[in-house]
Amino acid sequence: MKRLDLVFSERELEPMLKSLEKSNVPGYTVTKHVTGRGPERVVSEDMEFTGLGANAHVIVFCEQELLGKIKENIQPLLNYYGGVAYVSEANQL
Amino acid sequence: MKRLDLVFSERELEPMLKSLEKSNVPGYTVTKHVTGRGPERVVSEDMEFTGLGANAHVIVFCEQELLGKIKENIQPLLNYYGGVAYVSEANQL
Amino acid sequence: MKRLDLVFSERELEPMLKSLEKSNVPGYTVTKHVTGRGPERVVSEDMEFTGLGANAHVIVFCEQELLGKIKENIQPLLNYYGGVAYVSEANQL
Amino acid sequence: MDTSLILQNVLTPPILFFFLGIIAVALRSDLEIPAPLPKLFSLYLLLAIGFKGGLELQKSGLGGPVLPTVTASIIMSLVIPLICFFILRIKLDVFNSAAIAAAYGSISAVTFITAESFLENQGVPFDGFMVAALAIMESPAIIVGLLLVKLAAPKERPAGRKMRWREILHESMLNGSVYLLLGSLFIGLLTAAFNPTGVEKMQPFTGKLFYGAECFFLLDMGIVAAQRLPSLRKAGSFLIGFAVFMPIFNAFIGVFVAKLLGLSPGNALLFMVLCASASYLAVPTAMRMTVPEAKSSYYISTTLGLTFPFNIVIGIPVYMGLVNRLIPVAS
Amino acid sequence: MDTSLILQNVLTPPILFFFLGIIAVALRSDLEIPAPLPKLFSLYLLLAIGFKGGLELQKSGLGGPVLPTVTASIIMSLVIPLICFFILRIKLDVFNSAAIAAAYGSISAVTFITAESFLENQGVPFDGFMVAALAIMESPAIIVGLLLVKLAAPKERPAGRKMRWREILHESMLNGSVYLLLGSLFIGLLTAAFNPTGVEKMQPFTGKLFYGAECFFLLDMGIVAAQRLPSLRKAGSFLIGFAVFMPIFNAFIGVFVAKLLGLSPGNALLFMVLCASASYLAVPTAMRMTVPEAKSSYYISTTLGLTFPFNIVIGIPVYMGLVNRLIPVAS
Amino acid sequence: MDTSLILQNVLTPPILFFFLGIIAVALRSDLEIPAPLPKLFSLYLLLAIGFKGGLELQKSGLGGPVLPTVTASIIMSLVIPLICFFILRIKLDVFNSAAIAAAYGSISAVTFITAESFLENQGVPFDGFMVAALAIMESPAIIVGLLLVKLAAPKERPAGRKMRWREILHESMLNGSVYLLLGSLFIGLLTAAFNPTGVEKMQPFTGKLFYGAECFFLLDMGIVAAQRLPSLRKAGSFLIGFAVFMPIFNAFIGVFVAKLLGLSPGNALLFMVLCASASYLAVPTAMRMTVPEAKSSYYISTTLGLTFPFNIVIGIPVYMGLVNRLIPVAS
Ligand SMILES: Nc1ncnc2c1ncn2[C@@H]1O[C@H](COP(=O)(O)O)[C@@H](O)[C@H]1O
Ligand SMILES: Nc1ncnc2c1ncn2[C@@H]1O[C@H](COP(=O)(O)O)[C@@H](O)[C@H]1O
Ligand SMILES: Nc1ncnc2c1ncn2[C@@H]1O[C@H](COP(=O)(O)O)[C@@H](O)[C@H]1O
Ligand code: NA
Ligand code: NA
Ligand code: NA
Repeated sequence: MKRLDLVFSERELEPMLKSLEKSNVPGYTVTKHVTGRGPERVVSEDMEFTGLGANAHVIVFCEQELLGKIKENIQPLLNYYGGVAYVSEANQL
Repeated sequence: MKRLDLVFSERELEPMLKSLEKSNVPGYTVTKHVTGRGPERVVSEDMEFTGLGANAHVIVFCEQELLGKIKENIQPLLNYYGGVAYVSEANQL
Repeated sequence: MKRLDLVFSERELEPMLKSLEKSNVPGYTVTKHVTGRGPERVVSEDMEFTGLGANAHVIVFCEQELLGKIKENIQPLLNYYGGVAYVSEANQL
Repeated sequence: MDTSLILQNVLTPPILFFFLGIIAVALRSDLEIPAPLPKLFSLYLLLAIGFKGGLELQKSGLGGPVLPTVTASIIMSLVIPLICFFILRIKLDVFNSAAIAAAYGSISAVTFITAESFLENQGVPFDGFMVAALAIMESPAIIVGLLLVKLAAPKERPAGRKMRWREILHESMLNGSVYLLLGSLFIGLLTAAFNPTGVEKMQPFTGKLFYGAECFFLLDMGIVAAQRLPSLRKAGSFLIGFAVFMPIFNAFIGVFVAKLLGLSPGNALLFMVLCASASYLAVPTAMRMTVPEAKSSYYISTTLGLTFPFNIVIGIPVYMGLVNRLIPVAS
Repeated sequence: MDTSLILQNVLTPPILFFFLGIIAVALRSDLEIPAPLPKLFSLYLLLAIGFKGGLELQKSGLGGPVLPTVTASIIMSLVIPLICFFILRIKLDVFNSAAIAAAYGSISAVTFITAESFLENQGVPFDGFMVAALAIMESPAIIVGLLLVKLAAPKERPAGRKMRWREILHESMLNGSVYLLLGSLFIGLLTAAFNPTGVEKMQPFTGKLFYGAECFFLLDMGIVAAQRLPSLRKAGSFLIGFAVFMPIFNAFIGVFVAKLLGLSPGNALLFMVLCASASYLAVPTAMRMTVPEAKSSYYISTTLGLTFPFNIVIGIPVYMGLVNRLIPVAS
Repeated sequence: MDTSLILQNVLTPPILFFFLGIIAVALRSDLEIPAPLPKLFSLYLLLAIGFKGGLELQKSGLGGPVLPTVTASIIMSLVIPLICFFILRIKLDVFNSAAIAAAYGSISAVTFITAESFLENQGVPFDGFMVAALAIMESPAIIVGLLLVKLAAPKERPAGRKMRWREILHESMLNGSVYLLLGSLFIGLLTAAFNPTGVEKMQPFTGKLFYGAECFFLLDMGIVAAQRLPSLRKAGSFLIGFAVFMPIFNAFIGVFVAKLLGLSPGNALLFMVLCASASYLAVPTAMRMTVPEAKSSYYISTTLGLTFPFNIVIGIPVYMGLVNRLIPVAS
């Protein structure tokens, strides 16, 4: 199986989760209030207060086959608003 | 070495950590207030307020040998209350 | 590519991130208010209130080549204040 | 009908802020009250309700209508879940029926304080000792619910899911919100008895601030209740009907018991509200722990998504109409 | 110059706590007000401002200076972004210019309440209906900003970034802070009209507590503003100049419009402050959603890091000096 | 013995809520006050204590007993850690001894305000300037603690762990809670001097609300203190004895110094409480940063798990008994 890690702005959380559900993922886990920095932007905690929102970190454990469909569905969002997506190996305990 | 990722309801956090300690894990890291969805249930943020609790995400870095014992100790809890457990490869930096 | 997971006390977050930036990492993601236990110490939630601070969990996705430099820069901090660092495989989606 | 009472109820700040929360969700505004701020207000309200109830209980003592009312409340919280259970079993399995039944046997503190605000607004007097009834009704309903599972659940329940009595009692008596309410009641009682200046110094916090904090909290409750509605639709028309019919039915039983007890109109309304309201705090937590087979979306969305809004917006004034017809004003 | 007014302003608790926050960052103290506590205070302030504004609006009705003032406010929030846009285009691209322009056309509620505290301190009367102007100025500025992008942006904008009108209107009208302010205003209005006891019971929460909560919030604002300063330096001297010059310029337009409208000195100051202040809540959120090309560090650090401190510390007393010179006191 | 004073102290809301928290943990109730709510109350209390202290300091000036008392406080916060250090060295290494010694040389603001509430309850007058002593005693103790490490630590301490003087001073003076307390004191002073209406407008927030917020915070302190108890047991009987004996010993020194200074009974009690109480906010943070060799569980569980409860429940009334015997009432 695969583990997918997504990090992107909290404000895009709802459409992103809808995309994942459309891709029929078996489940996901969301951590909000995450901060960070990418090549261009810094996301700091005080942005929560202005309503800009910090980042969300989404983890999906799923079969390899789903990855193509997921990528197709979420790539436009990542391109438009920024964010990263990484895949690694994982197996059920 | 191995990395173990557990996600389950916050209300089971205490017994789960006790189980891990009984399995002699060298340590663990806990993120609370995590939300998500599994095949059947949705865990949303507003459940924290009713006291149902959101999810907890527990990470354990440990030797391969420990996994069997850990599984034995936590599987009953995961079966009873729900939750997921995934293993991947990891090495000390 | 590689995925680096760091867990250490929140109070060292600022110098740690500076170290990572000095190592030219392409980005990082930070989750604060994380708790846990290591071989000796327990970090519990009520420590936030005394100002001791809970832990921070930092994730870095980067090329293998950077790891040496990162290690060099952060090892002194981890030795002085405690904390763990693990590496695993990851690929861009 | 009591449209004028309904209108008077709707045009008060707590109910208006509740609507503001509902409309925010309906219009997809991004207004949110992030965790753990709702918890702050819910802890504050329980502490203040309990403390004020304790002060009043110390004044009134256990004489007069106090003991009979509290006893009747306990009986109601034992009987109502049984009635609910048999109705729910028409469509649902034992686990879900028992969990929902326990919720409706228990109470909602925010519904109760909304009723108190309503009475103050109407100039109808009521007694502080009713808070004791509120505090005492949570635990018995939970115990009945768990007992029903123990007795009626299929024998093939796996070993891991055997009821552990210690846990049951623990969950029903030491649940955070039950404990805080009872504890604050007790502290109020002691303070009133031994430290009158302490009572005065608490007044700005537990007294003056209360109404505004209630409004803020109801704003959040509006948001949460509205977010529950979609999963209510999934639960089906049987549960939707139950969530509106049951409070009315329980209020009816309540008003007759109140008449029997000879309660004043204000106290009678509060007693009805205790019967009619359903728990979305203590009971769900206990059920989640001990009956994982029950779907939490069922008991949360009925109590929080429908019964709660129904009671505070329409129920309270309608029940008041009943009181006005059936309960004579003491003279 | 108005150094005495500036000093009187600086020596009030809200401004002193603001400085305490700034100095904490400057000295690298680890004082922090962790999320979501600032949100609690910001929600509370919006709710209380709106509610109190609604009460006043109900008293004053829409007669007299009310409608003309509100109309003028809307016009200002349409005109100011246009002026800003053309100034900003000297150095910045369309996206950043439009986003910053929208922020300066909109308002800052905390600057407004600091001005109210200043007036109370000076014993200068003002009218509660000015809050209506405050509430109404957020949305038009956002719409102008997005319209500017739609019209002036390069044609080669990728398809995914096409403006969707529904989203634009949604972001401008149903943004959490706009919605809470308008909703509370409406609730205040209804409560004042139909439920006078409700008004009284809200008073300890929305009235008495306000000043202290404002101080606590300004302590946090001081920390946040000071943390923004480094990224302001990166933004360059053009934007630094803009962030100080523009509020003064807008205040000047404001004082003449106020004169035309025949506003009282207190109302004139508040009107100027609405023109001079820039939004760091509703507008950035809307821009982040709809114009991802604009750098959020630009519009946040100008408005929050410089314009906000400038206005509350120096701007308000300076504008008051202007009012004293240009606006006759009604007799 | 002073059982009647102890009982009078125990039967006040703050202490009762503290017990409610302790009992919640003992009975394994799931009552919790989630982060960062305790931080909200701790920030609020520091701000309010400081502000009120500043007002009083402005009234009293630096004449009379003020300067001598503050000077004596500084001396106590230098001497007490030295005494503690030599006692602790009997069983502990240099690092742990120095860290714990620093904590006991410093103060606990919540113990102080509990003592103030106690005095108010007893009708014993005291002076607001004692807050200045409170504010000034945190830093010197930290510096002594770090100096002890610098001088007494084994030479083979690795290079990375060399004391950096700049960090030491920074941690001792600019620690968030020290800074907020001192800053609010200064703001209170300025406000009282230049803006009397500001003082009045702060009163509902910093004054009226205080007692209730103190109760809420003590509920949480009860939970936290009780959670610390198990790790105290691990720390061993030497430290348990130290955590009870040391405050009594320090209170004794305190009462004689107070007599020498000619303090009034109320002020004498507060002075004793400053000597007897131990820091669980500023000092642990500083030690964690600069002496990572010391076990934080040692200095947290002694100060928070034992000395704090001992002082607020038993210590304060016992110290009052001493004051009643040794300090003459001014006439
Ligand atoms: N190399 C990286 N490793 C870990 N997290 C990253 C990395 N790059 C970006 N992120 C996270 O993804 C968020 C959005 O990235 P970006 O769109 O590049 O600004 C950042 O704020 C970080 O939290
Ligand atoms: N495939 C998955 N990937 C990531 N997280 C999951 C997955 N399935 C379940 N989870 C998480 O585990 C929690 C409990 O799962 P469940 O017991 O299946 O409801 C969910 O609320 C999710 O947070
Ligand atoms: N084996 C482990 N697995 C996961 N997290 C760990 C492990 N060991 C330590 N940690 C985390 O790292 C933090 C610091 O570790 P230490 O410095 O060993 O006390 C702990 O509080 C845990 O959150
Ligand atoms: Na009920
Ligand atoms: Na403006
Ligand atoms: Na001390």
